[in-house]
Amino acid sequence: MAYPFPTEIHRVVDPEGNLVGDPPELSPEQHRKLYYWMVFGRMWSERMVALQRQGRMGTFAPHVGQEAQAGIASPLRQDDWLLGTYRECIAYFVKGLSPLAPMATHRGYFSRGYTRELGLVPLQIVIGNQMLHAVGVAMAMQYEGTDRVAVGVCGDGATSQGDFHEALNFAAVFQAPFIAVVQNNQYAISVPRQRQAAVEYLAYRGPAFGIPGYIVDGNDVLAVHKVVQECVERARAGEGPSLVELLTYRMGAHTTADDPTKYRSDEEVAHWQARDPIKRYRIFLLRQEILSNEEDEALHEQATADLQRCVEEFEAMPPPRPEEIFEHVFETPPPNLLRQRDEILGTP
Amino acid sequence: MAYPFPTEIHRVVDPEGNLVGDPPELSPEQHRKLYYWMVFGRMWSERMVALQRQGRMGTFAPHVGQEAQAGIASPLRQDDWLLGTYRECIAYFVKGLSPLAPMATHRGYFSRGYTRELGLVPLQIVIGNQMLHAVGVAMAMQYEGTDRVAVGVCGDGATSQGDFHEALNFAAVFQAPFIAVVQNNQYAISVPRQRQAAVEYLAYRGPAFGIPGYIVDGNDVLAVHKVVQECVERARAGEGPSLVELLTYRMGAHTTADDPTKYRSDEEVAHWQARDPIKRYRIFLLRQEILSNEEDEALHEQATADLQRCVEEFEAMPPPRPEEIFEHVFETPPPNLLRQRDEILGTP
Amino acid sequence: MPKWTMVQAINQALALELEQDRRVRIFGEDVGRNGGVFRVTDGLQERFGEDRVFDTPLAEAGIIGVAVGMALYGLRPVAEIQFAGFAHLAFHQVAAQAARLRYRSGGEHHVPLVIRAPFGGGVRTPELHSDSVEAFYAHAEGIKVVIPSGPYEAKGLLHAAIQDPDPVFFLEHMKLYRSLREEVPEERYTIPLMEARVVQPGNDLTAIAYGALLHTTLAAARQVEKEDGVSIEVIDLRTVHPLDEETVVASVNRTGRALVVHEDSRAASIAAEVIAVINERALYALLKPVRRVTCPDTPFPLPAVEDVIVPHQERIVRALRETLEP
Amino acid sequence: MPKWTMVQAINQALALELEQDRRVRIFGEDVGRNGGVFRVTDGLQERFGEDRVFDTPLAEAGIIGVAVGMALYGLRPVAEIQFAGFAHLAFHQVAAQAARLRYRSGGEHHVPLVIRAPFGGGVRTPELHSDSVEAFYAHAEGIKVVIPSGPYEAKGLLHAAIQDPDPVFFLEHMKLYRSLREEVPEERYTIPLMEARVVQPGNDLTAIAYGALLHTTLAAARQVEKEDGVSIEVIDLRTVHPLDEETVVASVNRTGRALVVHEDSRAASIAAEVIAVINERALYALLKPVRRVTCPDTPFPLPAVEDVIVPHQERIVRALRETLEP
Ligand SMILES: Cc1ncc(C[n+]2csc(CCOP(=O)(O)OP(=O)(O)O)c2C)c(N)n1
Ligand SMILES: Cc1ncc(C[n+]2csc(CCOP(=O)(O)OP(=O)(O)O)c2C)c(N)n1
Ligand SMILES: [Mg+2]
Ligand SMILES: [Mg+2]
Repeated sequence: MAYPFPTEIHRVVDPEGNLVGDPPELSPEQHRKLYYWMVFGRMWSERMVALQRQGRMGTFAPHVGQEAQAGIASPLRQDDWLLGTYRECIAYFVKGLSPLAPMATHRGYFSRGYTRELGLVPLQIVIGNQMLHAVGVAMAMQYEGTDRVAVGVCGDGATSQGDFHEALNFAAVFQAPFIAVVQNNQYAISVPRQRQAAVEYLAYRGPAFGIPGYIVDGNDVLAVHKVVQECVERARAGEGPSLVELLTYRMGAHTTADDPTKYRSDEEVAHWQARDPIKRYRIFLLRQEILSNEEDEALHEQATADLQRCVEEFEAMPPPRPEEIFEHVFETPPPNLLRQRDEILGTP
Repeated sequence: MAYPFPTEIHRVVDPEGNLVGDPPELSPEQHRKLYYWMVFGRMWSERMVALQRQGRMGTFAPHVGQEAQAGIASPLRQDDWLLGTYRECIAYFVKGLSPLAPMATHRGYFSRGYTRELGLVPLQIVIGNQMLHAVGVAMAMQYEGTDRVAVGVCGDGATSQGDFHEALNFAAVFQAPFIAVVQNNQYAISVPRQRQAAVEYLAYRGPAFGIPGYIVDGNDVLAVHKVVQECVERARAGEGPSLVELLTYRMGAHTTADDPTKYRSDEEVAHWQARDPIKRYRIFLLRQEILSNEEDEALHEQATADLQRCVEEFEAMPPPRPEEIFEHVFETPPPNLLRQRDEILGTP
Repeated sequence: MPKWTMVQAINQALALELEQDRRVRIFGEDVGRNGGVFRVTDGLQERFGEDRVFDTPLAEAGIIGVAVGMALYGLRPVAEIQFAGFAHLAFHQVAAQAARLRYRSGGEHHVPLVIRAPFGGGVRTPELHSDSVEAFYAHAEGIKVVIPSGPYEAKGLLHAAIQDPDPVFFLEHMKLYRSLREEVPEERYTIPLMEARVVQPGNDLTAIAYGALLHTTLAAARQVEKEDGVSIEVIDLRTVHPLDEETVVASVNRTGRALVVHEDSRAASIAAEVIAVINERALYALLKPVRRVTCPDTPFPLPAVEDVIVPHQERIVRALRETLEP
Repeated sequence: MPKWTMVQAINQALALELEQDRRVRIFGEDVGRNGGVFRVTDGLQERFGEDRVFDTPLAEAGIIGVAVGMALYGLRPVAEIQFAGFAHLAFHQVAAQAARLRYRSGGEHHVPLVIRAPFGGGVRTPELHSDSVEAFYAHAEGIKVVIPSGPYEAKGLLHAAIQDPDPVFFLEHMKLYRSLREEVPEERYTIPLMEARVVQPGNDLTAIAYGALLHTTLAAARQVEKEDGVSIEVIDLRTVHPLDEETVVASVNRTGRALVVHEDSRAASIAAEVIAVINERALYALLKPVRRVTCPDTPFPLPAVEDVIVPHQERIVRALRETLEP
């Protein structure tokens, strides 16, 4: 099958909150859930940065500005799988992950809570590798005759990796129920998108492998949901994989160890500030009377309270026991590993 | 720059030897040289197989049917570089390599004779890796301000490797004077092209990275020369990289260790038999009176004699000394390597 | 019992696994229609269908990467890498992914994946085809590395590997594929991973080897036993990581002399590790330095001279005699 | 002489190389505009231009692959891998290409390439960022692996590495980047590769280390010297492959006791290799088993517990005392 290069940028709500396309069919309930996770996600990210500054958290990659990623997970069922990176925490929350899990991860604890039941795997750190895993999951789903799908998410930088292309190719050759989502936030740390690729859209990679490519306003959560939903339906129906590029921007630093003023201009940041995904969605929800001002306030209070509880639970979380280091290498620790344990930790 | 997917299949001479496109500007001398290497190359390949059967040669990958590869190297100057695989011996000969060099390689001797002066690197065995080296060479040429170009050649199977795509991307981002040539001979050992990729043409990969793609009748040496020539000129002029797909077929086994009847039909082989690159070029040369029947015969005799001399020289070639194993790991062998040498070979 | 080559034994083990466990799928380059470049998977696609046994695009990282995904989801992938040296292209997917997903998830996920790959000298392959890779994966931590020494061993170990809940790199020495036949039960049996085997007991020296060189070591040991009237214990490591230290240490503590033989190069190798363990746990018993008979610290020797460089019987005999000197 | 951190010393060495040899080019992820995630290449692009110091797409195999091409052509590429563990993605380009092109071409080609990468624990990085990788590349054969232990060493070794006609993997321990300052000459000087350094002479035990743990080892040695009245020789390997066996063997033959310390896991590691060499060449001098104080055979420990697991002074002291027991 030959797909053309995509040209349209999918959008439902413009930066001012105006409806400029057909919205996806979502119940008020679903809308509020999406909105909640975006609001919560932003607060959570800001709190993570604060915790890091206080030395109570390891390196963290804020996702402020990229909250429309909620729409990557909202079209998924619990038995679908989602495999992303450190930048996809909100999508993971929507998929069912407890916010405590990535807090543990970033504190340097084991990454527990990303379970098979939730269709989740710990946040990927090695850029691009998870795209192949997602294809493998999709191939397994297809093999088992389910109508499940697997979504792999990565950044613009990841599209330069060999694994990204091998993933597209395997997915295309096996017509796996796989959706590749690229959160193109314009930078890979300091390296701008133009240095990653000589083409304007990363979505072009899809058709070169026989996969349809979509370009989406990645700050428009309804457009994200709608396009991913369409791809999910195609995949469930056995019509193969898709590639979705979300055009977005991280408003903050790459991680708590990064200084973005070294490589970005204030104007550029201001340009994107005006395209805030939460503000835009909020206007839409208010105008459509899906949400009232009072409900919005209540929702914010709820998120604040939820976050507070989260942080408290986090602070109470026991650190891993050093012994655990030796327990999870293999299902059964071999004798020489136990000997090393005793040598290092002192005979028990 | 956005390039569309290519649609045209470039062809100059059709399978019956009819001129169906503008031929490239080549002197009779150049034509005869091209033709000579195709004729010699086929004989050489057949002789290599015979030598292997006699136990005087290691595993060898015949290139019969793919002699139009001569046109990959004919547009190159000596100071351009060519980096290909075990399947590109004829292109290497045209570039200046002594046929003795790949005979040594395949006998398990050192790969000497692939020199910097000739712009050659030993035949690549690890599928796809050389494409990145070729881009690196091209980036070095560009850095030094020369108008040289680097050509990387690989098979259809290699286009599934991550390195292939990373090479296209680096070349595009840095606008390197690089030409990627894919000898699509329809199979990677037993795996047909349809299992490598879900698209009809591998040349589609180019535009996805911002590189123009060309589809060429890969059994038409003049079309190969013409398209590669055009790409070389663009690269010399600083207009960046290109991707050229040659549609061809290996008439024989993948290597002397392979049995192609396990995975190919007789009809398919017959179909391609009728598209023989040498026969076709010969008709063209005779019709255009670039070559007479007598000259053709003389050229065949010449090639036979040259090959005979080659085989004799090959048989006289001394095997590597075991000591050499230790001499070429580093420029200066470290003391412990010399101690290992003495231990294994006996103190000198 | 039938007398089988190692190719047949592995083929049979794979067939049994496909038969009894629908989660098992076999894939890689040329494993389907072609039955593998060494015919190890011959007939399996025909018999079990394309769903169970299939060819992939030519991409090692792709093969291992999707295998990791399948294993995470709950299948039991058996991925073939056509020659072990080409697994280098998937090194990140093995070392940073397959080998550590159990660990990073604190035991919540696991990767029951078997990677099979041929390797080994003596077959005059083009470069990188013969390379030994076991030390790379031994050091990767989180993956077991298994190298059978013959048909019977191969079948039992492969069943155990496929049944193992964690990733296993299963390395098959090409020279063993058809060079010896052994009686192999037709039914399924397992040989436990991480247990070395005392191939022959002895009192004066412990010779430690694995894979094809086990046989050369055995031949050398028997020659020296016969000619010099000594008795040599020969151990087949079978799983080269994690090591069965107990078997090695117990033997050396008894014999007081040891020799380690492998085809891999020597720096930071399995032989180095075995010697380190002997040093740590049997030093006081040692009467002589433990010799390593291995390939040197060079890339795998050129085919034209590999017979001189790859450990051969004469060199092992020499090393045995030196180590047996009073 | 100025007092510099290791970051400054390396930055200065790179600047000098860029200045004096137009063939030198520096590239990798974020090394240009951003000056590197650790600021090691800070200011170099500004000073030498985008032609000399530049950012690449995010692709490790790509970075090393094009660097190999540049080196073959005649340049002197200095490629940065942002964290050593990510070189796994380029393992094939290092082990099968950079490390063997001289060999396969019988000396006709060579690859004067330096790969620089930070690694090391104690900085609480996310996973794979801290991993030690030296044993993988030591075993790859054909590439030298250099690990400086501080600013002065780093500068001299880096100059030697860039000038070397063969590939060098230059590993920089993150904990050393800013934790100590040393007097470093502003001009170019080289410290020869493949030569270990006796950091302090001693008679009763030889402690062998490199990188950041050299300092922990030194501190432990001094504590034991002071408290127990012994004298300990401390050796900084500097080049961990190929090993300077002479320095190690001469020392152990004199002291009769040895200890090897590194952060890397232990199976088939540099410590295993050092012990194998001591066994081969100094066994008769050995009074006690050589201890390895290393990380265990697990993936690099979780940041939350790395202080317990990564060798620390107390553990080294304990091992020193055990080895010093009569
Ligand atoms: C294989 C690999 N190389 C390098 C890094 C270091 N690194 C972490 S994030 C990052 C940039 C990623 O950019 P992108 O894919 O665009 O994702 P973003 O962080 O912008 O969401 C880099 C280079 C890594 N984690 N993995
Ligand atoms: C990385 C790697 N994987 C596998 C192989 C084994 N192998 C050798 S040739 C080949 C097929 C190559 O197919 P293609 O790229 O189409 O080239 P062709 O042989 O058809 O010219 C394979 C799988 C290899 N040499 N390198
Ligand atoms: Mg990004
Ligand atoms: Mg092919």
